[in-house]
Amino acid sequence: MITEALVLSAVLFVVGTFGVLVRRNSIIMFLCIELQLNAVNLSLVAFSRMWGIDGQIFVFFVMTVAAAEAAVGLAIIISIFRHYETVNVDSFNLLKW
Amino acid sequence: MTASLTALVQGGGQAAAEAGHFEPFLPGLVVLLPLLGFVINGVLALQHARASADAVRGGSELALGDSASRPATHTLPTWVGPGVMLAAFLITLVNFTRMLGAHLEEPVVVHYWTWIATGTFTVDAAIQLDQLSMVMMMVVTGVGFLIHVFSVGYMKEDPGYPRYFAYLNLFVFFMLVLVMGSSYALMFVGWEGVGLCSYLLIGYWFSDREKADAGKKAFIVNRIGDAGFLIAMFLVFSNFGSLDYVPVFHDAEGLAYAGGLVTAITLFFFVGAIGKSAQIPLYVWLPDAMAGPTPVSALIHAATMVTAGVYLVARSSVLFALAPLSSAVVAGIGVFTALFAATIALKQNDIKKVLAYSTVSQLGYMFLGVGVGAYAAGIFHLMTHAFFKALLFMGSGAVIHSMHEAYHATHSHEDPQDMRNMGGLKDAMPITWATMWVATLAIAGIWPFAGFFSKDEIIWQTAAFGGAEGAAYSALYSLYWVIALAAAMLTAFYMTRMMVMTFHGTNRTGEEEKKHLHEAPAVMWVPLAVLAVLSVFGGWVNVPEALRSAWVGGMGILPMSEWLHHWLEPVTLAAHHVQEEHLGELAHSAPFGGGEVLWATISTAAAAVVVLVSLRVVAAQRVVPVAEDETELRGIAKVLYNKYYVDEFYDRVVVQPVVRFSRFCWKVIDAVVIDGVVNAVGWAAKAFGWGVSMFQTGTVNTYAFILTVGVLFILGATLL
Amino acid sequence: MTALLFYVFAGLAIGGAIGVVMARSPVGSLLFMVTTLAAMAGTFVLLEAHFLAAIQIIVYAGAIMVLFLFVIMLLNLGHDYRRDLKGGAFAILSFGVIGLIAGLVAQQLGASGAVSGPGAAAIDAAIAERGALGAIADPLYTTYVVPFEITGILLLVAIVGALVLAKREV
Amino acid sequence: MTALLDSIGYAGWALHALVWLPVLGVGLVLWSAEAQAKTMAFWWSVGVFVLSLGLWWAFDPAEGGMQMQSTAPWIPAWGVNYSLGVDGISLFMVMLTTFSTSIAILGSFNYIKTRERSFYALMLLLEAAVVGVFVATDLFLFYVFFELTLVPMYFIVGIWGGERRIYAAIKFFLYTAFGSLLMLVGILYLFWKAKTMLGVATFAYADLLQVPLTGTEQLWLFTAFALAFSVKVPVFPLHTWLPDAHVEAPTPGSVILAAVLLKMGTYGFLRFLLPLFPIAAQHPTVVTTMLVLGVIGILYTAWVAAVQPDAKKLVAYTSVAHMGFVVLGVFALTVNGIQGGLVVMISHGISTGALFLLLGMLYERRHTRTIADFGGIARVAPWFATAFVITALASIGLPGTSGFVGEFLALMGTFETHPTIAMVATLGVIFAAYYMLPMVQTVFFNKLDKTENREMADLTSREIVILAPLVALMIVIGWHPTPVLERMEPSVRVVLERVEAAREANATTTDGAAPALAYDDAPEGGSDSAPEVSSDPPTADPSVGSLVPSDGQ
Repeated sequence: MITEALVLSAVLFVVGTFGVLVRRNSIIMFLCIELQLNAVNLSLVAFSRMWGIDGQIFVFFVMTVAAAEAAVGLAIIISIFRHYETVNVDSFNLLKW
Repeated sequence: MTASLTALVQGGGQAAAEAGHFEPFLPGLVVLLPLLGFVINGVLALQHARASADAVRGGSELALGDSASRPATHTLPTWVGPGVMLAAFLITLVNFTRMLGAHLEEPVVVHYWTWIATGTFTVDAAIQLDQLSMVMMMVVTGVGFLIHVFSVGYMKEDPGYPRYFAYLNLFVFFMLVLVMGSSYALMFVGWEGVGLCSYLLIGYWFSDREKADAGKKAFIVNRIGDAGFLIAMFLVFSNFGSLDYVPVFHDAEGLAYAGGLVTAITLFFFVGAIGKSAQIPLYVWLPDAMAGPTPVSALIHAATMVTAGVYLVARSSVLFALAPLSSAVVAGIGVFTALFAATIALKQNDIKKVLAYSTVSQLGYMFLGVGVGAYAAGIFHLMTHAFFKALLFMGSGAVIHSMHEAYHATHSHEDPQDMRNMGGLKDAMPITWATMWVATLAIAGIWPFAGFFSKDEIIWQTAAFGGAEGAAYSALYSLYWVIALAAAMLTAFYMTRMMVMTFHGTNRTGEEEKKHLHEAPAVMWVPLAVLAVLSVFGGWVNVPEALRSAWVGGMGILPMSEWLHHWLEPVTLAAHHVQEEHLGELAHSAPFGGGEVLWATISTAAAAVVVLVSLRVVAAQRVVPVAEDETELRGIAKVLYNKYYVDEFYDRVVVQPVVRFSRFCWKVIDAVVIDGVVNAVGWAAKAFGWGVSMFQTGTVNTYAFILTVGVLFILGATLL
Repeated sequence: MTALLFYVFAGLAIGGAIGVVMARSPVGSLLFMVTTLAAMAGTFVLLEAHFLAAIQIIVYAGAIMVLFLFVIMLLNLGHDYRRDLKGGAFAILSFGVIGLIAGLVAQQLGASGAVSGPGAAAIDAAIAERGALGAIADPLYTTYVVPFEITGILLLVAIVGALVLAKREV
Repeated sequence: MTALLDSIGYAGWALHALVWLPVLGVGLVLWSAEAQAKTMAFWWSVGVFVLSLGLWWAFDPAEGGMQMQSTAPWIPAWGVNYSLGVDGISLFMVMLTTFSTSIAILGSFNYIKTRERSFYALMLLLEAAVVGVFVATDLFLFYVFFELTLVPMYFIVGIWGGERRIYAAIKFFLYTAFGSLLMLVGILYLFWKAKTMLGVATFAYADLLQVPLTGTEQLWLFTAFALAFSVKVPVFPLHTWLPDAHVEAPTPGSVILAAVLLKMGTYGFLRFLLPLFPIAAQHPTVVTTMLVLGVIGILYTAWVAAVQPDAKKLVAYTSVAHMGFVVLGVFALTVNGIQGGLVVMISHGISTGALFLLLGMLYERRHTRTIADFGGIARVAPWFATAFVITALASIGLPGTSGFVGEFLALMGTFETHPTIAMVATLGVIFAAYYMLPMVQTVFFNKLDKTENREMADLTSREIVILAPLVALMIVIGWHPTPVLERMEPSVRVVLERVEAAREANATTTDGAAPALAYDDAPEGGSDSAPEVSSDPPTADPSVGSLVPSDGQ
């Protein structure tokens, strides 16, 4: 049971990562990051079946952080959108050489 | 140091035990007095220079005013400069008389302080008193004193008066260090020191570019010789473990005759001598050195400094006697220089240039003398030459002085040194004329003037040496002998030519100027007179034994047969031993037969004939002042007039290439090659950075991707 | 029975995840996301993490996703699908890299085989003793109280920050 | 004098004071008012100099090893100690440093117009660092000081320099840093080697001397160290940073650079290269290479100098030529050579320093350094001309000046072992005249034909105060160098005996480790026998012990 859960979380994480890499829409990239977080949550829960309740507590924290991050992140996206009229990350390349 | 200085003043120090009953009298003071004079005059000079500098800054020149109201900076040197020289000369005289009394076999070495002492090398600041250094001291201080006196008159009007005497005293100091030092190292100190003073005095009127250039040329050419001297010293040290004369010459007797080592040492020393004594190929600086004030030419470039090379060879007589090859080279270069310079002198119109080349030629004779093992004869000629050449230069100085004032009075810009502007000066300046004739006859080798005995002995010794049984290259020496005779005849000619063009015939100075021509003041002609006396009788101190009883020896009236020869015996003894051992008996007849007396007669007679003939010939020539002189020289005359184009040759072959190569080193090797590499490294770093910066796409995905790759690597590293 | 349920949920989750990545419009992928979250909540239940499952639905699927939805609506996105999905070498490259990572992980898990530990028993005991909520609340307010408070502060800061960022300059 | 010094326990604290007083001075200068900064810095540095004078009497001339040693643990974990000591080689370098620092500070009164406080602070910091380099007897400490010298110099050139100062500063920094990093590697290797071989973690010079190294190791380490020092010296192909640095640096910067910074390189040769890696140091190939590079340095830079239009650049190149004589003397591996090299270091410090000061004064007056812009200066500034000519003559090694003694001994020492090379090097004497005299002539002689030169002022009293001691030193050392030489000799012998021992051991066994054994059985406290041992034939019982701090007191 635990192993399967871990495998599932691994798959979800991988998919999420792929999403972060290939999508240009910042919001969707954001979603993919959430996906990764959840994958981690899942593995934490799975491990809590082995080592005890602490894993779940950490999941709790992760969710809190995810919430905060979502709030700030989305706020950033909004303010960026105000400047560029788009959320396409390719158009935010001020850091280019 | 201070203790040793006081010792220096008290002439203290500890004289070596084997001093015989010769007690040196304040020898240190002889050296110290000129130095003192230098310090005093130097301070005065600096003071005066400040004043004149302010004047220049004000846009004017500092007026000296008439001789009555001169500032102390111009009155003091008059007494200090010659004064210290007189004192030094008197002290030398005392020592000389004392040494006459004592039969000194070994040199007396007076130590003052340890100059340089490393673990393996020690050289003291010490004075070596022996017959040779004594003769040199006499010449330097004696003639030096006369020239100082002469300078008082000659330089009176010069704004740099104190500076001039400061330099002159400094020169005498270094010259005395050169001749009195007890080791090659100290000799080198004097050697370069006199070079420095000659540099400063040639460029004394430094505002004139040519004069400054001449000084620079003299210094650099001398340095070429000095390099040879240094190498010779290194050789000596690395083989004898010391540079002091006494031990070196003592061990030298153990060296192999004609060995490679001794030959190398002597040849390198001779390189130094060539530079300092203006022999082929390094003579070129001496004629230019005439840019200096004329008394300087008399003191430095005739009487003392340029003879240092001869002194060096005579001092190292043992080494040279052991190296027949080197001796042959010395004699050869000497005699060829004698001829070469004499030919150039034939066509010069500048009176000082004539004398300069004649000096070079006479120095050649001296080297011929020391080259054929007649060290006493070499020194003998050095001495007599000091007398009559100093006289000639100072006489020419008197002439130039008078000419200069004449032209100055009429604001003419003619050249006061060109003999074509002179002529008929004997009416205006009889004393100068008379004394200079004495010197001319002396240098021409007319009996019984000083030059006759010294030069004749050298020529004869050449023949005798070449004819010796064990002599190597004897054919060569016969050639030398012939050349020497020929050069003697040339000497007689060009000197007479000079005298005639200067003093005889009609005056070409110009109507106005003629009135202002005048005899030199007493302060200038008295030294001339003294030297004239010396030029007459100076030669009698060393009448060769063979000539003594003959008429040339004045039927034995002439005293002091071979006195100088015997006097120098202790110094040259070792060398003579070597000669007797390896050469055996010297020849008693010249290559074409005939004994010493015969050839002496022939040479003096021939010289006399040449003088008389050239009196007529030159007088017959029509000479015109420089202004209207447009005679186009042709052929050999042109070549001689242009001194065989040696300077041009050197400029093309040596100077220009060196300069060009220097530029190459700077512009190409340094700036392009080395710095190129350095900067290339810098550029490489930059380029790399630029290339890597390409990863900075600015798009989040790329960064994320790189991050992922990093994760992959870390995972791989940890898991696998 | 549980195993079957788990596979169902897992299938839903993975499907949803792929949907999130592939969906045409932001709204679409958002909805797929919700599906995934719900499916994961299911797996949480199966893993005896009832409380987490609950807040997973309430906080995540409920609050956060709605926030996303609001933003998407606000910005009126979702008309540039073509330009959105990166393709070509980059996509393949990333796929390869990620595939490798996945492979590594999988190989690890395969190597470790079926794992188990004391945790399950402990949790069941705790739940039996204090109920699902108490089991997690107890350590949360004792052992982890400081981090808990800190997360509180974090949330506060996040709210303020979000306000400052999102607010139009006045 | 000695009694007085003993009564105040001078030997105990002198070296520490010499290192740390300047640092304290930095603080004071920064704290003082901008207007007072210069006087404060000057008097402070004079105080340090006066203090350093005591070394002359406190130093025992008969002793070849380190003297006045004191050690305090710094980073015990790595065996790093803060340990100072002075011997015949470093003694004069220390005094030269303190002397030329005060001279340079006095010389910069008119030259430095901006940010005076920071400038003088940096000068004092530089002094502290350089003194530290010369007295450090712990390689770690030495390296720290060695690198520390770069920092103030970098800013002095970079802030108060000429137009291309940034390029020059960076070039200077990178060149030297590159070299010293290699040395760091070498030091660490030695450290590791000592740890494994001797079983002690130590950077102490004396301990590292005991480390047995095979010939190959020595060659590698030698190369690393030699590169670091050769850049500093600078040896021929690595010299191009020097002219740029000198030309751009402000006068005091050039003075310090020429007077002491270059000496750190040759000092390193003597202090580290020869004693630490004797096998490599006496390896024929190595010796020949270094000698040839030295000769090239002498001749090549003389030629380059001769055609420089910029007087300061000319003098900068002559520095390289002079240091060539030092390299020659050091790698002649003879007592005369090394002592000559040391004297050249001193006299070059004095004469070239003076030359840079004079050129600085010239620049302050005319704001140009192009030789062609001058001419006939001697007429308006006779004292200036006199001082310059004397200095120039000392710099080209005229007998009776310090320059001659050094070059003469260096060349003679070289001749003993490598006649041909020495002969070629002797030609440098000619080219010295070839580069110096034309410059002197064009600047001071010839016609005074440029109006702006007519206004040139002569030496002010301050400038006379600066130059007088320098000129006096040139002449005094020229006529009476013995007191200097006799203090160097024992230490020089100590160095040479190590090399000779290595040579002999090498001769007996081809295995490079053999000489290391020879070091091991060297008596720990054998210092007393050090000076007496004659160098020819060199005895195989080297007085390595005398370099061990533990025996000093």
